[in-house]
Amino acid sequence: MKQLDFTVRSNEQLNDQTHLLKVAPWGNEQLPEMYPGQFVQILVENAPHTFLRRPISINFIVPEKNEIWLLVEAVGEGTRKICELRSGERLNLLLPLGNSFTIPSLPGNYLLVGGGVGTAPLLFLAKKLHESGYTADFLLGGASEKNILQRSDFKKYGTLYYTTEDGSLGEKGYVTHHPLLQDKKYDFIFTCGPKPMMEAVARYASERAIGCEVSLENLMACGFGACLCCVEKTKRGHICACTEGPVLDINELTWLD
Amino acid sequence: MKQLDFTVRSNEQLNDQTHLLKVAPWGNEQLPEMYPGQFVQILVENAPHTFLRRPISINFIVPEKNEIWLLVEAVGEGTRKICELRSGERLNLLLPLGNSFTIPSLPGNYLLVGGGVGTAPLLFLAKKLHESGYTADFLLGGASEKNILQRSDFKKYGTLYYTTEDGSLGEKGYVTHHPLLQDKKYDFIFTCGPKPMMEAVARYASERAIGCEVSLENLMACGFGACLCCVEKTKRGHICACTEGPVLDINELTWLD
Amino acid sequence: MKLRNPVMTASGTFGYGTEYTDFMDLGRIGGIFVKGTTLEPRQGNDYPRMAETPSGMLNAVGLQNKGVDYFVEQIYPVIKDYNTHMIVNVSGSTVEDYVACSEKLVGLEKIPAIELNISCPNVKEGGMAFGTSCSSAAQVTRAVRDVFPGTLIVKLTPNVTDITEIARAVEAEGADSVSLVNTFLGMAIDAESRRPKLSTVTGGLSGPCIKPIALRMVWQVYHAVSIPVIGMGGICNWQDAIEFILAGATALQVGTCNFIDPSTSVKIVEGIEEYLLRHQIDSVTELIGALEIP
Amino acid sequence: MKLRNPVMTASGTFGYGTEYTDFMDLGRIGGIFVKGTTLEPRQGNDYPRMAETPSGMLNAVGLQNKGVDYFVEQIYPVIKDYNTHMIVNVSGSTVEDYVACSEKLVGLEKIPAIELNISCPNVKEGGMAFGTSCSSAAQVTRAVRDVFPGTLIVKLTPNVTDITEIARAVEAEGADSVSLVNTFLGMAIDAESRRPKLSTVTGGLSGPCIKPIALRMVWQVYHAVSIPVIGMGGICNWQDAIEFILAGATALQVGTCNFIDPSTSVKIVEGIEEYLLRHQIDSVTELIGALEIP
Ligand SMILES: Cc1cc2nc3c(=O)[nH]c(=O)nc-3n(C[C@H](O)[C@H](O)[C@H](O)COP(=O)(O)OP(=O)(O)OC[C@H]3O[C@@H](n4cnc5c(N)ncnc54)[C@H](O)[C@@H]3O)c2cc1C
Ligand SMILES: Cc1cc2nc3c(=O)[nH]c(=O)nc-3n(C[C@H](O)[C@H](O)[C@H](O)COP(=O)(O)OP(=O)(O)OC[C@H]3O[C@@H](n4cnc5c(N)ncnc54)[C@H](O)[C@@H]3O)c2cc1C
Ligand SMILES: Cc1cc2nc3c(=O)[nH]c(=O)nc-3n(C[C@H](O)[C@H](O)[C@H](O)COP(=O)(O)O)c2cc1C
Ligand SMILES: Cc1cc2nc3c(=O)[nH]c(=O)nc-3n(C[C@H](O)[C@H](O)[C@H](O)COP(=O)(O)O)c2cc1C
Ligand code: FES
Ligand code: FES
Repeated sequence: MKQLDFTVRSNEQLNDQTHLLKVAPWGNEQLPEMYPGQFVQILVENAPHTFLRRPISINFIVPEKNEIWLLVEAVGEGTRKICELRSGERLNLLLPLGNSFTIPSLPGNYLLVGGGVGTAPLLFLAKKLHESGYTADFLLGGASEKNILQRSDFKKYGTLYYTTEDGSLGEKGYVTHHPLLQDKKYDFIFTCGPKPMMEAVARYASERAIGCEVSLENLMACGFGACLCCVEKTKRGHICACTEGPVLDINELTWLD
Repeated sequence: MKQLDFTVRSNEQLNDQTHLLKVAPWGNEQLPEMYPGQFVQILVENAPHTFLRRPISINFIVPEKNEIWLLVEAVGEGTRKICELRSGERLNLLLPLGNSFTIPSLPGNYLLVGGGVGTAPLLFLAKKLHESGYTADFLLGGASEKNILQRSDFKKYGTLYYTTEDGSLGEKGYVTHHPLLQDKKYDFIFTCGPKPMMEAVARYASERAIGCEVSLENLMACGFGACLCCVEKTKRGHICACTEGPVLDINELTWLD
Repeated sequence: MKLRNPVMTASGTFGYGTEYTDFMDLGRIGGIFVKGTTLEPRQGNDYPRMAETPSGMLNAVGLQNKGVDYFVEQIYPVIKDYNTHMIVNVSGSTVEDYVACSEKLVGLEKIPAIELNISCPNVKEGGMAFGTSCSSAAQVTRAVRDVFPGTLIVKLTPNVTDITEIARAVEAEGADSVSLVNTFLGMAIDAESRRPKLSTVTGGLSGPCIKPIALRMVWQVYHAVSIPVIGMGGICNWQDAIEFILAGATALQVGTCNFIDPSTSVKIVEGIEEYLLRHQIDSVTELIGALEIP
Repeated sequence: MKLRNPVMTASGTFGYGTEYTDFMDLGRIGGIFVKGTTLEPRQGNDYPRMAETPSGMLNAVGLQNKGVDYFVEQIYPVIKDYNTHMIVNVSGSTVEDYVACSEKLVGLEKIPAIELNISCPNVKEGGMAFGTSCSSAAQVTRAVRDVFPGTLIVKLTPNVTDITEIARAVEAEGADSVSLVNTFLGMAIDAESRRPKLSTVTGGLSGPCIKPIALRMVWQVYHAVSIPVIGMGGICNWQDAIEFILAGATALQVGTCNFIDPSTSVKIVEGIEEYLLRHQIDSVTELIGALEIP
């Protein structure tokens, strides 16, 4: 873990609410080693109502450019201020935080299910799986076509499937209604998105005894294990979503009990 | 008094710390009538440590352009944020607030003494005196040449004299050491600037029985008479610097007691 | 006393209403709690009386006012025609002060209520001291109750271990309502000059910084008494207002935030109206104390 | 107990120090108050445990910890080599709990002091209740004093009418120092869902929002007792630290602000050093209680 200043290299608006920020260390320090599922804590400046840092997943890494991507949806003041950052501006991060998705040790049928901006950590995961020589399917869901982000990036690493609530892209409905889930047998599922979606995916996986990891978005104060505010109730008691998570195996969770 | 949104037409940096903002009503509403010595209360946005509005004098009015000038020195977060405003940005003002300098009813020898950014309300006063057909002298003091602001503007309305602490412009020393004060007999003095300067000017005026008005910069919470925080102890008790001031006749003050 | 709506303005932050007429329509709000009024005129404390703090401010005004006689003779005639409820905030140093001051307000047709300020932290001789013990709070309430027939609101201080105790004590002595909270006793220092920022060293803390504590106290008092609770402490927008109502406030007072946006109270009235529409709630009274605890 | 410098970190905000080693050099600060430790392991409260508030936060952690035995066996061996003072914050629900827990810490060479937390607002069975009455505060202090020979610091709650009273009571029973303040009991509501933001409804308020009140209490307690006062409540930078020292704090604890900048405490150490140089003051002890009241 480090506390480092970054410079915004670019800030691209992907839809009404969501921006992709590409950032690199301000002083060109070497980026620490990072794994998919990990996140950063952003210090939000000029935001009178944002007292604490804001956790944002590591969306992607470009090691050659010493660059991190952050995919941020503006839902409140903190994320709005992050989305308003301009190229050349500075931001202070703690990183990398949390555990990471488990990269399988054998080839198999892997599925990544993301909803809305919950696809953020999955792009980095997709790349790592690809680098490990695995092929994966990506099932991305959202309210509408414009909410399914970074499709061309995902395409490089596997096959894409979509659902949208309004039917504007792919199947109409929720991700768990996609025929893919009936047609194909997966060995492991990774998921991140709104809690109801992750619950549905977890239930699907659990019923079929498919291994599954979810990425939690519990409220956090510190992000590095000091405050004990972000706890998730698991079968082995309260664990910190920021250090022992955000990625958890669904067998640890009590969601389905 | 009104609460109005304004748009920043221009923001010119005059020295390291001081900016001149020219602002006009956002919706092109007609500016209310305003008098020299009055001030505005600025809502400072994006400033986590600036809870209250910030009082700033009306530096100048250009009625033809429906425009107000604000001369702002960045001394803390609030004024720094104001100085960082860009053309086209919005700011919310309460205005006009406070009483005003007394425009004399007869011609005479008038002197305006300003220190640092305390010259702000004097430019508007200079113009009004000039419009009333009076000539005035302006004695402007500052740490160094770069702190003596808006000289070409003042020049239009009277004769300028300077003092600087480092001698880089005009006489070296404080305003009250300027030979002008020994050489010429004034009928009335208007002054605004750091409190020690105003006290020295008040003492000078009082000793010579010259009428004198000072403009106070008491700490304010509301700026329009509601909180009673900005009081000045006067010979007739506590008065509100924001409604019964900021301009006070030195005979009311207890400074020299 | 029936209110047009639950949004009122807090004593000491809204002058006599007059200061706000340029910025808003007083007829849009439920009522105005006018400045702290005492039997005798008071010069208040020395300057400086104010310090900005994180999300709030300290004040040490010290009940500057021209006394109740001046109020009755000079101010009442002006404000009595305002199209909203005018409530006088009464302060004092002795029980006799409170009683004498309240008596002078009896019979002023347009003053339907008074608010007994037993919680001002800024005057040495009393104020807050009354509000920090059940017995003195009860005593002053009873004494005023005996002379004031109108609606009697008692304003509580948050600077106590158990505010419900005080609330119950004043309820028992005939208070028609309690309002809370007054300011928290606080302090600010200038590190460079090594001096206090207030002439009085300590002062009263108000603004959004105190909201979480004020909200908790309103919730506790709501569950402890059966008279209506008037909530305040850092209310700046309709969300804050709804939160206080859910916690148990029948009505609200907007204080410090009036300084930042003088039309805050009217914006809150509008925000509550929209909230009710959006949630299809007929009356705001349905929300009082309606916090859902899962 | 002699400190390298007056800057320490507050219990429950700094884990066991381990969490911060990546961000700062623990050897630069005066000491670390480790997590609230209880006799038995505690799961703490349900999620959600946190709500952001204006310039602060509410927490309802509820003393989650693995118990004092686990501390002694598993954690102590790791942290005993840290190059700073490690102080254990002891909590409990009964006097016997406090005593039994404290006894287990006797003789741990690298634990020079314990801090009795009689002020946690987040556990039903006790904690804060001890800190809100002089007699129970005195009783638990005495009982622990009898078994713990090291430095005994008692941590006071601000949720009281008169904190000096409690401070004097624990001083009389042998406390070597008092630390203040713990969190203020507060509450947050989500207006849209009409639910409390914390699983426990109420929680503890901390951060810069409480600084003015905490500073006032430190100043009052400094004038009421003769043992050293450890000040805290919203300290985020060296200015805040100097203010607490001027108000009477011999040492400080940095809490919530560690979350925002994990190196806050070291930056404060450096800021104080520069302040002393700039003002040509030999030792920070000259500033303790040195507030100049004009
Ligand atoms: C490990 C982790 C990784 C995350 N990764 C991303 C990411 O890559 N991209 C992204 O856009 N967002 C991500 N989030 C969510 C993001 O942190 C929140 O949206 C953000 O903190 C909201 O801050 P705000 O000031 O904009 O909104 P606020 O004004 O604080 O809140 C706005 C609304 O969002 C809700 N909210 C706030 N924080 C959270 C949260 N943590 N989870 C769920 N709801 C919340 C609030 O209750 C409120 O209703 C992540 C969260 C976690 C814990
Ligand atoms: C009626 C009036 C008219 C003013 N006109 C102007 C003007 O035209 N141009 C201009 O640049 N400034 C003017 N000021 C001063 C200006 O309001 C303050 O400099 C400003 O409020 C400081 O805010 P800040 O957030 O930048 O600084 P802060 O961080 O709040 O304070 C920085 C430092 O400035 C001191 N300070 C803050 N407010 C005042 C004040 N009102 N008087 C003296 N010291 C203060 C603080 O004690 C602190 O030491 C005026 C003040 C008043 C009352
Ligand atoms: C400048 C100022 C003056 C005040 N004067 C009084 C007063 O005279 N009487 C009183 O009962 N309360 C007084 N108060 C307290 C407020 O009425 C209110 O209880 C408190 O500020 C909390 O609400 P807020 O956080 O919305 O401001 C004053 C508050 C401020 C800020
Ligand atoms: C998340 C959190 C957990 C805390 N846990 C404890 C604790 O276990 N024991 C204790 O005495 N104080 C605890 N506190 C209180 C702090 O030690 C400190 O007294 C308080 O937060 C005020 O300081 P601050 O405003 O600098 O945070 C906790 C505070 C927070 C924010
Ligand atoms: S957010 Fe602080 S421990 Fe996880
Ligand atoms: S600043 Fe509020 S009365 Fe003058």
